[in-house]
Amino acid sequence: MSDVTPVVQGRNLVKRYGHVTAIDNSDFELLPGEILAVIGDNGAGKSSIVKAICGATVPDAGEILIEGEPVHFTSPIEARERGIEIVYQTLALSPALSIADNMFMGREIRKKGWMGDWLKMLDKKEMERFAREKLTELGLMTVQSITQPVETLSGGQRQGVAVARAAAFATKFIIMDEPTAALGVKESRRVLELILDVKSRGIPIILISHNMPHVFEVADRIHIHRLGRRLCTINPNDYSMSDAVAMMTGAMEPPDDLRAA
Amino acid sequence: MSDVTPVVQGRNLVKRYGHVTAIDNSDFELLPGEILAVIGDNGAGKSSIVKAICGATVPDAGEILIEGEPVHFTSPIEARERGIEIVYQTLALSPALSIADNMFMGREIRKKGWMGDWLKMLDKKEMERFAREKLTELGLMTVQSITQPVETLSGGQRQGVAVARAAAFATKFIIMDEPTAALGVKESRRVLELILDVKSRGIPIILISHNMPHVFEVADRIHIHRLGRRLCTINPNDYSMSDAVAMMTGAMEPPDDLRAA
Amino acid sequence: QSMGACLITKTDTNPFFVKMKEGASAAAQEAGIELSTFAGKYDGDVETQIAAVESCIASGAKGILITPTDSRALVPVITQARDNGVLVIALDTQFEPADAADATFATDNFKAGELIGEWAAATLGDEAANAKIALLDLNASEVSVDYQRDQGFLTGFGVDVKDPKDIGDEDDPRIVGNDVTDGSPDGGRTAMENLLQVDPEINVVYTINEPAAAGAYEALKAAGKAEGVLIVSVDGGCPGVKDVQAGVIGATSMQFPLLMASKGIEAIKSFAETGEKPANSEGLDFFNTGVELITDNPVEGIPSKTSEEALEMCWG
Amino acid sequence: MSDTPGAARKGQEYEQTLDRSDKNVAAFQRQHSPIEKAQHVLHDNPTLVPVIVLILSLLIFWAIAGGRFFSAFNLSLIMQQVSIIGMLAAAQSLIIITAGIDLSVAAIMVLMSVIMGNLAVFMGIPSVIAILVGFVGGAAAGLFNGLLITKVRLPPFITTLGTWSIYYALLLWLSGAQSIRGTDIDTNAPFLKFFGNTIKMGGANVTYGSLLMIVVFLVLWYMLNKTAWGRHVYAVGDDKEAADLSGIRTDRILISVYMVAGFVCAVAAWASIGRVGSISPQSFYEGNLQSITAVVIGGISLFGGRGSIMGALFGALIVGVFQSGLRMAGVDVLWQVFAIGWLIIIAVAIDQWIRRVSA
Amino acid sequence: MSDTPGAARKGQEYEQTLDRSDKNVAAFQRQHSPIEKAQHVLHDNPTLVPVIVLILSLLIFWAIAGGRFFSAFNLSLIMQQVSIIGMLAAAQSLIIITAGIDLSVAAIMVLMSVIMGNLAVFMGIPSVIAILVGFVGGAAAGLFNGLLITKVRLPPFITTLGTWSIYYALLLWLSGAQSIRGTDIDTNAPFLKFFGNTIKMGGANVTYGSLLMIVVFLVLWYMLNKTAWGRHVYAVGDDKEAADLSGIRTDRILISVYMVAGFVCAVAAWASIGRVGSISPQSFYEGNLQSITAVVIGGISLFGGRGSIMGALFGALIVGVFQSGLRMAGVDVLWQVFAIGWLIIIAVAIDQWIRRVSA
Ligand SMILES: Nc1ncnc2c1ncn2[C@@H]1O[C@H](COP(=O)(O)OP(=O)(O)OP(=O)(O)O)[C@@H](O)[C@H]1O
Ligand SMILES: Nc1ncnc2c1ncn2[C@@H]1O[C@H](COP(=O)(O)OP(=O)(O)OP(=O)(O)O)[C@@H](O)[C@H]1O
Ligand SMILES: OC[C@H]1O[C@](O)(CO)[C@@H](O)[C@@H]1O
Ligand SMILES: [Mg+2]
Ligand SMILES: [Mg+2]
Repeated sequence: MSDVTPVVQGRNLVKRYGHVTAIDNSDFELLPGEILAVIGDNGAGKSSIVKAICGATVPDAGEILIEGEPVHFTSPIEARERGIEIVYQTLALSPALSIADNMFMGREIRKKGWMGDWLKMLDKKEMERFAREKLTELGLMTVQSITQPVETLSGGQRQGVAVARAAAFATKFIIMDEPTAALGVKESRRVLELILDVKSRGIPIILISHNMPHVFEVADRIHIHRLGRRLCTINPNDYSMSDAVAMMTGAMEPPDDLRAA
Repeated sequence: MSDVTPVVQGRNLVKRYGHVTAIDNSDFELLPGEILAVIGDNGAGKSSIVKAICGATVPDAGEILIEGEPVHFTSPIEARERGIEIVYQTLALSPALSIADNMFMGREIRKKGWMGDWLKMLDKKEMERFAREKLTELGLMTVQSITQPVETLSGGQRQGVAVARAAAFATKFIIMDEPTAALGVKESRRVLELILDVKSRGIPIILISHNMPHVFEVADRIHIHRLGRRLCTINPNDYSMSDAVAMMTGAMEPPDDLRAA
Repeated sequence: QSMGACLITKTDTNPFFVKMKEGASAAAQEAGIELSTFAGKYDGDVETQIAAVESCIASGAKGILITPTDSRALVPVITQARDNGVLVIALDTQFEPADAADATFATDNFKAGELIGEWAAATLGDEAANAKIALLDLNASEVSVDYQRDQGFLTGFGVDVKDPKDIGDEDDPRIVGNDVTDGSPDGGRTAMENLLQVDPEINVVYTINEPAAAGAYEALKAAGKAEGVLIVSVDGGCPGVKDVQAGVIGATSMQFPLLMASKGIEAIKSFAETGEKPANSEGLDFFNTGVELITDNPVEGIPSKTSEEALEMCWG
Repeated sequence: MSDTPGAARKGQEYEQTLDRSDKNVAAFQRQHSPIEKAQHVLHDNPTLVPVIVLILSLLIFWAIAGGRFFSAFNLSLIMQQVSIIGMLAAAQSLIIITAGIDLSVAAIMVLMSVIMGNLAVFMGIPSVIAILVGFVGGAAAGLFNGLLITKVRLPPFITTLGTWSIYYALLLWLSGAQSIRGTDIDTNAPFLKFFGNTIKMGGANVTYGSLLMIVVFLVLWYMLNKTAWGRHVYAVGDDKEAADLSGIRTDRILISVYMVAGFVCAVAAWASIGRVGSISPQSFYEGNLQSITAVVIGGISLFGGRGSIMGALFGALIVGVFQSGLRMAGVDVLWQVFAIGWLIIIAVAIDQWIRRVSA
Repeated sequence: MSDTPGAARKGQEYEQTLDRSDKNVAAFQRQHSPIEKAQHVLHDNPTLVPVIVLILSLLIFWAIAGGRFFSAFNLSLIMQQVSIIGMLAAAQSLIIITAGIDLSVAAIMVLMSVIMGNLAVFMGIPSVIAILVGFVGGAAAGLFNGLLITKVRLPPFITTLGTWSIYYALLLWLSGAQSIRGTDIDTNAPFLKFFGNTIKMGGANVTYGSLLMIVVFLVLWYMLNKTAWGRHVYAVGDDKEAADLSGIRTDRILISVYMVAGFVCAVAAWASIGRVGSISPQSFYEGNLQSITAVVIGGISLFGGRGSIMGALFGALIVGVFQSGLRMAGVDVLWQVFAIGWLIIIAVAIDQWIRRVSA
């Protein structure tokens, strides 16, 4: 496809749920520094494929390579340890826990010295400071307190926390599954800015979205998913939204040279 | 405002949740035969106000008039009995029950004769026939069987079931709370067509949406909600999307003559 | 087909019944009887005992030995067994009415209580008039062993018991109170603590059985009253006899579960062979398997055995 | 499209191609192994699982304990033995289908049997009236549970943990902790023992109580599956909020479920007098957990909304078969307890394995 | 913007005004009634509720039963009496915080005390080793529960309903249904009774066992609130799927929770030998429900993720105070049962009322 090694590559991935084949021999690549949009009908398998990449589900067949090296994630933690972050459609926040607790979930900071080493005591101050800093950076500091439970936040604010968490810790790439679906115009805009901001820090992003204007605005490449597999990838500078929609809904055949293997 | 009696009218509605005032002395009207769009930031109180109208929450103060007559709904059933249907953001379907069961939830059809009168036996055949008919009418009959549990449907199909249910039974008006948020391009289109179809049957619709192109496409009037109250209502033929967004986000003052009381 | 018999005990968690089971099994083997054993899951488990009786009928047993967990509730099912030609013998606890069973082999529980009551009164001498008595009973359901021992003890001690089938209707000021123990050590301890709270001057403690007595002693010890309080009990298990020896229990009424069991097996055997049913003891509505007062501080006029002698006869 | 007033009337430009879009839905085919096929069959008919377990355990104990076990007499005896717990399990199923749990069923039942007995045996009130008072009492006890759950919004587990103590204390008080003798019932109120009557057929000894249990299950099955009320019960258990929003009076449904369950407990109370032959305040102390055991072995989900009430019948029978079989095989109570523990775990594990396939 | 390739690089036209949008968030102020204020204070400090209930019940029984009730001696006695159920409640809390429930805690405890006793008293193994074997056994029993729950995916209620039977059967078998006598323990393995020792302070009689209970609570409180493990435990109980996706090894956390709980049960087993003075298979038969009662009165949500473990300590103490107070007031056992039933309902109803306010 190109001579740069993809940051992540999936080959012939398959995932079945009982009678349903959610991923049907699909391929996938994310290139360094890019924003890759993934579009497709409801149920096409978009969420399934990114979950397979980040270890949230284990594919039934196929291989996944991170920077050319095969990996077999069995849990999102393993992906996370390699600097891969994902913002799920369902957000994956713990409602009763605080913003700070949620941001550091699974990578808490311990106190320095014996308190941390021996008593495993958390450094709450430091975590709160860091969380506040990150949220402020993202212009999301409209929340009253970093220690307030996530369940007291509005949908948009929650989305902000999830995105901030991913942006703060990703070193390899970030996956965002419909991050703006529930958001208002203003809030969506902020998330898009954030995506561009992350990209400018050199971290590539996979963005799943049904919002064509958003996709065409930020994506470097668009992966079109249909019936469980990659139909093709297109460059948004070469194709119009109409073309993309036509391909993704089966109204138009993809150009032969772009067709996926 | 106009001399026709609004189908539904809210006056000085107030609803508080603990510290939060979700509806802050807001007004509301829906006129006969129209599609009224409600737009506003996340957390502006859009869902809260429509819930108050359909009896899902009881407002702390203010009055609600249906066709000019004051009502005090204490549960969605009472609203439903008057022909008001709502498609919730969360859909409100029972995952383990069948499509037909869900469509008729709370208004099941009994067998004719003593079996129905005395033994209260349901007429499953008839309900399934009717459900199939409705889904087919809406072009949603891609489901395998009308008796399959809703949990086996895709998000788009579920949305279809919820919308079909509302459309089939509404006689007064229908409320739709972000019905396309999770839907793909194709599926969203179908829902918009459905909305226009319902309108053509003379049933007015309240549509909450963050999608400005959708709103401007179908709405006859746009209710702009901001900080818990109605800021103004505009006619989409007189204002641009930019104006609407500017007003709803506080970037622009609404024209004095449209300002809500 | 060999001759079958059943033993149904209250629980499997009380050494008394475990001993009874061992005794019955040994006797059955000797007599060439195939013995099936059953037990409730807890004291008061009526259904399990009913189901056990029914299974015995279904399996064609010749006789059933049972310690009824509720003396009234089990009457109908054993009547059914008898109607089916099965010999039913109550062990340890009488049915109400006692003749619901073909025979009963039991300790005279009222007597058992009376003996320790008399002993306690005699030991205190004149002080008995000012005694402060704690009564640690079985449980809220007041089965026959429970009230028989309790009321027997009070009678022996010289308290007016009013209704001899009702625990707690007495108004003698010497009684500090009643509490339940479930016949277990932890129950005994808590009950003792509770009654000590009501009156720390308690100096006589009646307990339903020896496990409860052991718990009561722990409570007294913790309250610094290990000395100077008389604990009396019923059972005569070897652990209990050793407690008598150690001065933990002042006196206990020994029962003979092995005898009950072997007598019961014998009766079934002779019933199966000759159709003869066992007879009751003279003047009683049950066959008395005997009771012995065990104490190392004998008193005038009440025959008793010392703990050393008792260790030869004890069970468990 | 440009952003000027009134210009947005035909949908986005990029959507114009949608008319030509593919109208088919994805359809995938693949081979299934025989095990997967079996899993699917069972998935589609989940009540088959307890039925199969029941048949297997009958066969196993037949092999172990022989013809005496498999006799008509013993099988009808098992039916008798499970009849009371079976009826409690029927009541429990109703509640578990609404995602609740009821720790008080057995206490309600015993309390009502004590009330029926006190009225009919000691106070000389006609049996029929005593029984009706018991029925009303059972429904009232259920109503009290239901009100606490819906109006005070206590979780069912906590509510019934509390009311269990309350009902238990009341029954001890009313009974004076004394059993009512069988002979007293026979003389003063024999009708209380009605369900103890038996029909002898061949070697079998079928009590009216066993038949009553089956009738109770059939009636509840009908109510759950053929009436609107039943659909609402399932909907409430499945997703209460969704049911609420889709116009079900969920509180009313819940209250009615607890009342029906309380009523069924009172019916079981009447039957229990026939079964036990006397009225004992200390009977069925473990009936709550036993009824739950039957329900879960019968494959009804503790999370609500799923499972057929008939499963509970089979669950109760499975436990009965195990206990009877082990007893006949001469196994000690303690190993019976042990076996029931494993039975619960294994039966539910099989059930989970089957549910793991999506339809 | 028109729909041509590469033309969509600056966002929608209608969004251009967003720069000027209002940056403030809505802020509403209003008056609160004193009751609402109290409700809010309690809402923010939910553990205050059981503390207040505890203080109130102390005062009430002081008034009813007088100075003897409120003496240092009696208060220290209540501590002693609740110490074992208190430790079981600590173990139970851990599990309930993960949205589970453990019906086997008491069986694990009694089983481990039997094992410790058999080893040290009858087999002559040094007490310390016997105790350690018990600790390992407790953790292993917890591990078994945890594996069934995570790997076989059985609901906790069902799992522990099953393992309760299994552990109970094992303890009957190992004990041969015999109690181990206090004097035998004194002679052969007095260290098993270590926690029965008392410190006398003023009139109070504080056993080491009471202190141990407090230490157990403090340690678990620290683990839950000050370590990453504790955050993960809450997260798992709050929303398991979210915790999974946000990178918590939820299965591992759950297994560790059940193991810690099993270990705490074994610690309680040791303490129970000191408390009871002997080892009896028939002790603590109702310990499971009693521990759950303490937890719910302590305001820990059965739905998981909410509540402080310290609540369970207060919950256990409240029950102890009630039992002691009612007894001193001369109330029959049966009315004690009745009162505990109401206590559960009222305590949790208050808790619900407070939770109904949003923060
Ligand atoms: N856990 C699961 N169990 C069963 N089926 C599943 C599961 N997850 C996904 N599926 C099925 O797999 C298919 C692909 O689902 P997926 O969520 O990947 O679609 P998607 O492209 O993300 O759709 P959407 O745009 O609606 O989010 C769907 O048919 C879905 O029903
Ligand atoms: N049940 C509730 N309890 C507490 N607060 C609530 C509840 N429902 C809504 N709120 C609060 O009321 C405010 C208005 O919420 P509402 O859901 O009406 O907003 P919305 O305009 O529909 O937002 P969105 O576009 O995100 O759906 C928010 O601050 C929200 O947090
Ligand atoms: O629990 C009461 C039972 O305990 C015993 O005293 C044995 O310890 C029995 O005689 C009695 O039936
Ligand atoms: Mg998706
Ligand atoms: Mg909303």
